[in-house]
Amino acid sequence: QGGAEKSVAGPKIGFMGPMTGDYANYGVLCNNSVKLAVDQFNAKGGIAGKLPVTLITEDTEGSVEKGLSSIEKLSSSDKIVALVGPVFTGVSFAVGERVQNEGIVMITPSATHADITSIGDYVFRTVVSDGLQGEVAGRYFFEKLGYKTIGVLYAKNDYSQGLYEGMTASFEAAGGKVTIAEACQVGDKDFKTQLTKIKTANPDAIYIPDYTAEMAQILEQARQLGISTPFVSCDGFSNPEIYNLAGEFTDGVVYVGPAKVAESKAYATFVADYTAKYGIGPDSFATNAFDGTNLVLAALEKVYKETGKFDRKAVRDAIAATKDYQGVTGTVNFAENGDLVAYQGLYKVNKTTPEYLGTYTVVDGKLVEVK
Amino acid sequence: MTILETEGLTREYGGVIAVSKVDFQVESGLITGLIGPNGAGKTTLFNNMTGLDTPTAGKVFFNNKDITGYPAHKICRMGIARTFQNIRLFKELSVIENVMIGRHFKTGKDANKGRFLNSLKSYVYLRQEEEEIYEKADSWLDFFDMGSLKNELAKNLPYGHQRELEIARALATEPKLLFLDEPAAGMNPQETDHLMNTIRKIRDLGITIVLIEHDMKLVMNICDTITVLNYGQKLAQGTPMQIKHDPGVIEAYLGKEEE
Amino acid sequence: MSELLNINDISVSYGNIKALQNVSMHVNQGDIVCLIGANGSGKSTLLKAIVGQEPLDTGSITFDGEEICQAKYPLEGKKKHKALTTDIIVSRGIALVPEGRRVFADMTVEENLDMGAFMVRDDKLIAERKESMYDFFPILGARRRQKTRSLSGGEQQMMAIARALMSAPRMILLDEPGLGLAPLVIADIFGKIEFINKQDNVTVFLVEQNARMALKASTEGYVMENGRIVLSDKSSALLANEKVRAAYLGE
Amino acid sequence: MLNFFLLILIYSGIYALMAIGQNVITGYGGMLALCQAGFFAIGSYATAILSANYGWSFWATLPVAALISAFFGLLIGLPTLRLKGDYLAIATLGFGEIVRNVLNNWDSLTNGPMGIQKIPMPTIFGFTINPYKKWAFLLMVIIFVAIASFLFQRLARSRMGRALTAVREDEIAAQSMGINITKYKVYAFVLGASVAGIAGSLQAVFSLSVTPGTYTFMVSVMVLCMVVLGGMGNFKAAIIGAFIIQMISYFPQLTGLSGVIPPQFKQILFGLILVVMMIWRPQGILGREEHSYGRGHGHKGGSK
Amino acid sequence: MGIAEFFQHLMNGLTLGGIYALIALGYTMVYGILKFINFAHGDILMVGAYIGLFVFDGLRGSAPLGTWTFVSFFIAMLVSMASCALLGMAIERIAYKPLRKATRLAPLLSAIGVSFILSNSAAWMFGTQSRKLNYPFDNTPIDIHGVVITPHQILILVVSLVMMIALKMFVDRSRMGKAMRATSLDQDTAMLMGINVNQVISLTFAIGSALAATGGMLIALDYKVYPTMGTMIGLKAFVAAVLGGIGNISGAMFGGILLGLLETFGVAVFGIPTGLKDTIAFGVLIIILLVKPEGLFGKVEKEKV
Ligand SMILES: Nc1ncnc2c1ncn2[C@@H]1O[C@H](COP(=O)(O)OP(=O)(O)OP(=O)(O)O)[C@@H](O)[C@H]1O
Ligand SMILES: Nc1ncnc2c1ncn2[C@@H]1O[C@H](COP(=O)(O)OP(=O)(O)OP(=O)(O)O)[C@@H](O)[C@H]1O
Ligand SMILES: CC(C)C[C@H](N)C(=O)O
Ligand SMILES: [Mg+2]
Ligand SMILES: [Mg+2]
Repeated sequence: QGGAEKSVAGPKIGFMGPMTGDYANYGVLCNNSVKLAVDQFNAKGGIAGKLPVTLITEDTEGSVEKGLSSIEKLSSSDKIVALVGPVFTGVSFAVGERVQNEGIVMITPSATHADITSIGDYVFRTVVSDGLQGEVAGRYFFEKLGYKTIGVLYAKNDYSQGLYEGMTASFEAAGGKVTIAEACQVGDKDFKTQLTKIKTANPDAIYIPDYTAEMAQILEQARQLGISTPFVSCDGFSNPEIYNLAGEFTDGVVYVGPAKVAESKAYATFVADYTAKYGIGPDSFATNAFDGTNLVLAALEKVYKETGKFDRKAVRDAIAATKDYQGVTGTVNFAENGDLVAYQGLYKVNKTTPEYLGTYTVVDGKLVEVK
Repeated sequence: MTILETEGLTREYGGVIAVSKVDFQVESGLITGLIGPNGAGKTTLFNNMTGLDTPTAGKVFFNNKDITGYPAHKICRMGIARTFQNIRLFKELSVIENVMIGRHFKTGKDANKGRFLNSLKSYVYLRQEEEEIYEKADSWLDFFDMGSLKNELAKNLPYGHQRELEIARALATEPKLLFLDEPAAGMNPQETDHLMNTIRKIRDLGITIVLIEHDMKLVMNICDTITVLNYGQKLAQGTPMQIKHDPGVIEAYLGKEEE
Repeated sequence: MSELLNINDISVSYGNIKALQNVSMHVNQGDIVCLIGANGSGKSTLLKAIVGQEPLDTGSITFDGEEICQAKYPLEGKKKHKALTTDIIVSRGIALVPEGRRVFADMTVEENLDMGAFMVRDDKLIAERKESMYDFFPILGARRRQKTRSLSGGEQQMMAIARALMSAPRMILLDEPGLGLAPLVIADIFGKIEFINKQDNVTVFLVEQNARMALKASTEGYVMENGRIVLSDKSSALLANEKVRAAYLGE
Repeated sequence: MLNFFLLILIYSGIYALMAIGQNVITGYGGMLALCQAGFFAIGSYATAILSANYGWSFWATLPVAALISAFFGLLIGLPTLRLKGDYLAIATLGFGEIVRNVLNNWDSLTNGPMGIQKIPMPTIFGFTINPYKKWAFLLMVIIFVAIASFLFQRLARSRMGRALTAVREDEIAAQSMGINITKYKVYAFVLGASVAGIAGSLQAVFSLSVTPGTYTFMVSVMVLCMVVLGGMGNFKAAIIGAFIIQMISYFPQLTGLSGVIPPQFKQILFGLILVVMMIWRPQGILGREEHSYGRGHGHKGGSK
Repeated sequence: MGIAEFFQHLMNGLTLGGIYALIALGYTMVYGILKFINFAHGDILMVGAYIGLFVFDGLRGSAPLGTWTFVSFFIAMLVSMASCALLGMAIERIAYKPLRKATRLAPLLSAIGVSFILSNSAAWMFGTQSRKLNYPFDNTPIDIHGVVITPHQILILVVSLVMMIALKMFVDRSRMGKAMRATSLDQDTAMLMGINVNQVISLTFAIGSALAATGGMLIALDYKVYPTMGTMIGLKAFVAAVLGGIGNISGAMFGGILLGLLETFGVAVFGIPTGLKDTIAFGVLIIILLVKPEGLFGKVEKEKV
């Protein structure tokens, strides 16, 4: 790091996510948040009022290979001190190994697979683990919604399959039965075959853990097939985009999403700023990314104040030490393994407006409502 | 001695009978001519004897061995080479490369070793092998006085040279029997004369030749025996003299001599 | 007799091979002109140049008084000149029977003939001409629904000639029409060429290896060597010319 | 910076191996195949499964990866005897997609979409070839590329190379020259597949994780691009092509532009360069390799 | 499997196949003439969908479903077809024409380049999110004894059928169609017949691209509009075109429908896990090609020597 006399340059942080390709939308929305957070921070003068933070965005194109080269570039040529991202589970696994090795702290706003944080102590996330989501989902569907049988339509990718498996385990542990589980490939747009099979199996409800656009597609095609079985879903539903794409077909869907925070002023300001700047609103992952970035910035500030430089390890420790950080998503705390300490929220869509059903978590295999 | 023979060879294409029950013999060491009107089935007969087409009925014997339905490369390896009516050179390759490819199955062979060892050997001593086939190919080009053209791309040669190159390439396989499909097409009389000499020279190397040709001067001059096809059937067979005066052949094919 | 085609000092090259060097010749309306020469002397190149398939390095070609081809950058005067494309040249009334037949292999005989008459818009006329072609070449009539790729070499050659005639050209360029044809048929074809020439007043430009027949059938003859015209005369005179007899008639 | 550049070189090397294989199939054999991604995946998974689940050393998995890929090369090579041109392209593309599809669904063996993590690093004489320390890894990749290109270059000059060339130029004439076209076409696939399999093994120990999402058909397309861009039928060109395509696709990052221009520009630029390169040199940068035969007396181009 | 379920699968397969067919037609058209895979076809389709979306939304304003929505959709489609035709011609002129005499693979690379340019320009200009193209008509499903089909699906089938017939008539009967066939077989000789080959090729691209635009708009109704919408479907459509015998118009239609049915029935009837849907489809494809190497409608033409 900087020599005794040399003045310390402003630190660099990185973001990586799919900026081009099929799933670019998730990356773009998150990147917007990160940029917004950094810009706002620099507008206030940067670290200690004098050092602006530089953000470097790298495109992963949603592929592991590009993810690895991005982290290489960020780490070795840009010398970033912290990373926000990656966006998807698959890339996060590979990149996680690298940041752990390089000693760069990483906060993903959206990679939800249960095992991500177990890569090591440099990996954090500001999104709820699918482990909890699946558990809450299974329990809730059985106990509160009273479904005895469920059919699942999931995508053959780590995220969707992880949720399907998690939900199935807890739903069946609670006494229900997943009577039919149909898979689709990433990139599929036609789900009629699977839906027809599920329709014939006639479960009490259909669980569709998938990305937003795909879910919209599934709901619409289910309607075209005359399926009247209720749908239950996952956090992907918390992206308001779903109401544009699927319109009134979303009516009646119950989904597990982030726990609702009391409509804080901070949140409202964030949404307003974001929308003003980019023309579209943030999704829940973008919201997480905003908090994640601010956490990083706060840690940088703190480390600089204490040591006068930006040591990667010190930044990690500062983030790990986060306590009751007040972000736009509410109060942020990290568990021992780097997971977000949080609860799950349950929503039911009325026409095209989600209504909050309550905050839940699972403790020792029991569904508990958090008041 | 008969080197090649067909028995009732028939080739039918959904209704069109291109070759019908033809018994065709080739005597070793001679030049045999195959003539007949356009569409008589000459090329088809060639194709069926060289494995590029399979007869619908009948048999082909080479040195008394039934080779009907053998794949073309096997037939070539047994010692039958050919040229094509529509020239089929390796167009983008140089002249010498064309001929070198003719040496393909002469390489990588050694009676004392197994197949695998042979290929391995051919791979390890590749320069040496290349040198060998280069020399051989070169000498075939010299045979045709084409040594100076060896680095030209085959497709850029004028038509006549392309025909000769095709023959050179076929000869590089060291055949016992050589089929030529209209070798003089596209050549002027002088060049045809030259070609006639070449063909004789090839025969003198001990190679039996069968040729299809519409140039009667060539056919009548160098063939020892001629078979005439008409509508897929054998119309006549005999020496040039006999054929020239066969009324059936005159009527169907030759027409009245003008001079 | 008026001049129909005038080739004025043209040169063509392939890379650094000079295939034609300062060739000039002319063809009068109603003539049968033949061009003979050894392999690779540039005959086919000349025919291709006439229909605009090979760009000229120098010189120009006029057809019926109108310039159809011109070197892209004429040496004198740097003015750029756009050469006409093949389809336009052809539409002025020139037809070429190309070397190596170039039939549309995946089309039937009938469809090939239709293509020959592409510029004719009168269906009845096309049908008539097709019938007359089938009379001309009965074997084509018998094969009319067969894909051309399966025709024998000679049959394809006849088809290529028939196809060129379908457009009822004012001038037909024939590149070795006798290639691969049986003796009877060759004699017949030369007869037909003369017939068409007389009957329909089609000007004929003939490239042929069978020099004797070509010279007999034609009125004017040119001899080409290494891309240059070395001799030109009345065909009958060429037939008697010692040098020609030795070099091209195989005597 | 240097590390990043080394990483690009490593990827170039891995892709160069695939391109070398593709060059045998397409450049020499003239067969348009779009399944290098499939062989690449098979090689990766062979190494990943054997070393991560069964504790094999990387070096032991290598021949297995090559063999399994070669076996599938044989399988997919057989249909080529009947298929031509774009029909072959589609059949091979289908094969590549099937491989990915099966890897993605065979959860018990491949761990499905999650893929396999924590692949052990290769060691040699007690020295670990650590993908974090790029130099050693790059050296290993370079050695592989050098060996492969040496072997294949020789192959191209050998009778097999000539036979394949003949098959590409004219199958019927080749047959009539005594060349067993069936055999050589299948050989081309087997060989092309086995190097791609080795490339896969290297990829596995470089990223230390494999997921089915890596092996999309775009990988095959890119490999084909490398070969065409470099110049078909030229192994040097295949390697250069691999390097150039990697350079173009990382160009913005290398020059630090990625922070400045919108990410889509990178892809647009990539597309533009492809188009311009093709218009500028349709035969590829180096063009087909011309052998000059005969010591001393052979030279290229028009004599006369 | 019950009767109703069987017929439902059949319906699903047919309509999915209809979508493939619709796009395969444009593919086959261009391929048939130029013998190269126009990799950018799927992206032209995407551009068509965006143009259609903007024009339709602009014209429609907030009008409720009715005649006007229908009319404006139709206008949007015409505008989109015309613009894509121009785009296609421009692409051909710039990226493919210089490569006509080059090796077969050169234009393929150029096309890949064009594909990158188009889809990323769209992403840059319009953003990466999916946009909904609203139905211009009431798309309430029709239930026939438990088998359900939507008007949109019927429309797709009808349009692809009509397009197939129209195209076939055009290529087989019209002068221009004949010129196209000749051009596809031998460009030099086609010129000798007096055919303006440049014009023919331009026209081919124009028609192919207009077809892509139609396909783009119709499938966008169901699949939404986004920058990479053409990639996957374009690939599948190409597979369908090859399956039917590439260059063959009825083949493209048939190949599309068959692929749709295969994808549906492979998993529906044989109880194979749905995850392996593509494996079945591609597996059957390979087998079919092995049995009929020139595609279903292609004629096996053994080369005569
Ligand atoms: N695949 C095929 N399908 C249908 N008819 C065919 C096929 N191949 C050849 N024929 C027909 O069989 C006949 C014999 O053709 P072949 O090529 O053997 O004639 P040829 O004697 O070589 O004539 P030429 O002297 O003109 O070359 C021709 O009439 C041709 O049309
Ligand atoms: N595409 C080409 N590229 C390079 N050289 C060529 C090309 N076409 C022809 N040539 C060369 O140009 C010269 C003239 O060829 P051309 O085909 O015009 O001769 P020709 O008189 O028609 O001969 P033939 O009687 O054999 O048909 C020859 O030397 C030939 O090798
Ligand atoms: C953006 C999200 C849909 C990503 C998803 N949660 C994943 O882990 O892959
Ligand atoms: Mg013949
Ligand atoms: Mg010529």
